Amino acid sequence: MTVSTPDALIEIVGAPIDLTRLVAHVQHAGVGAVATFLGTVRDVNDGRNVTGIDYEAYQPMAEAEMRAIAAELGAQWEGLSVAIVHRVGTLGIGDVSVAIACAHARRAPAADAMRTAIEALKVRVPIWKRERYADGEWTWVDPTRSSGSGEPA
Amino acid sequence: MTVSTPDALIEIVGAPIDLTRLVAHVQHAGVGAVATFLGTVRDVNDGRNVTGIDYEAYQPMAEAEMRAIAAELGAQWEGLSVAIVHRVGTLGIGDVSVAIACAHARRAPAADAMRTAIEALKVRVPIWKRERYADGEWTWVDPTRSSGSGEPA
Amino acid sequence: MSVPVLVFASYADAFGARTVTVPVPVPCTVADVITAMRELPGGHRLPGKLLVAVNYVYARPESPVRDGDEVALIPPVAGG
Amino acid sequence: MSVPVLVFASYADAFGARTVTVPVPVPCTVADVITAMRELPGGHRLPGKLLVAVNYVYARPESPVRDGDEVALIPPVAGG
Repeated sequence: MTVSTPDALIEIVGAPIDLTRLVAHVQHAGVGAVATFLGTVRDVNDGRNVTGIDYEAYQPMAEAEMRAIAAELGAQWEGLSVAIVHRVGTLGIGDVSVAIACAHARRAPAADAMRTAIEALKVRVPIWKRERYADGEWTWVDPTRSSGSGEPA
Repeated sequence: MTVSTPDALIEIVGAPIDLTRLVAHVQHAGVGAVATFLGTVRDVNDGRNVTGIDYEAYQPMAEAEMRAIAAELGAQWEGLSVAIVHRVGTLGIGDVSVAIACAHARRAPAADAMRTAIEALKVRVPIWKRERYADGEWTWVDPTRSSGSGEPA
Repeated sequence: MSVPVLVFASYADAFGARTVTVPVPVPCTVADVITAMRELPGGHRLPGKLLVAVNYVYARPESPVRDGDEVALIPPVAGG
Repeated sequence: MSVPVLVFASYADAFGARTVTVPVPVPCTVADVITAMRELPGGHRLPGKLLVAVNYVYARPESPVRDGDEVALIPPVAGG
């Protein structure tokens, strides 16, 4: 029998993110598709060599916004289950900054919800990142200022 | 420094699929986004209670087609890395039948490639499934025959 | 002369085997192989439209089949 | 009277603190708080357009700020 959809898993964490925990959370017997997204720290941004990123969150509001995003997704796709976990603190190249998992009976809602979730997270969840560069400089990333040479992942 | 894109991981396997292995395969220092898809066996399809699915593949051709899909994705999105693993044999409810991971510097190519991969897999990779139902019946699933009440995940 | 043809899923059920020995002279075409298969026991259970692969690549009805080619009848795929 | 305002990221750098005590009588509006903040040391480094949250919800300039509300200045977000 199809079990009821689990509540969203929403977390800001200070430790490495375990994708399998998100997948396990959203899965149940009625799920036929799980779409996930991982944001990872890459070594080059805007043509500069990145050595690491410090993430900072306004934690209670960030979790509230992530919860709101999950609720809106659930209203748009009935039966959707959602997990969104964002890491804060100092991350190195290859570290996972955010993980999203969306599960549904069918693949289109799972994939579309995953995509909608990451786009929404990037515009409304109060989290910031300071990129550190190989030359010793650093800057708070401001996606509202276009750089011409690239954009965040 | 951004390392070169890894070759695609393409496999038909008879054992449970480990998503973390696919993610690890596609990840490298230049990756900013990893989009993954899991197909899972769900308990209801077309309104019938499913107890399990037997997957069968024409293995050499299935791997060749998956490899061709990965090559086409790589041609469309430069720098994309791809992993596609499909399981065969008898699967129970919740078991993962297919896993796809697509990684790129940016999120849009990763997500679009993942979606393109699962759609392509479902129309051209020679793999078949026999659904077993709670009433003891079974049937080979034929997506070209519309059922009216649903479609595969 | 004959061509061994791999069959899968519902087609394997139709023929009661995973490989069907199709009595047809080679070289021939994919269409020739299909026509011959429909005459075999179980062949009437095949659908009107058939997909064939030769050497792991989807083939057309007019595609050639030569001695030693791996020919396979591909039912509607349902992976994922 | 004053309102404590949480600041983050580049705004925290601007003020050299994570909480700024803004001298403004409450109740007031979000716009009143912003106006007062621009007069504080470091306030000139704030951009022309500012986003404010009151009690964890994005607020408008005319939104009220009451005693005990949690007010936060939200720099352009960059999560993910």
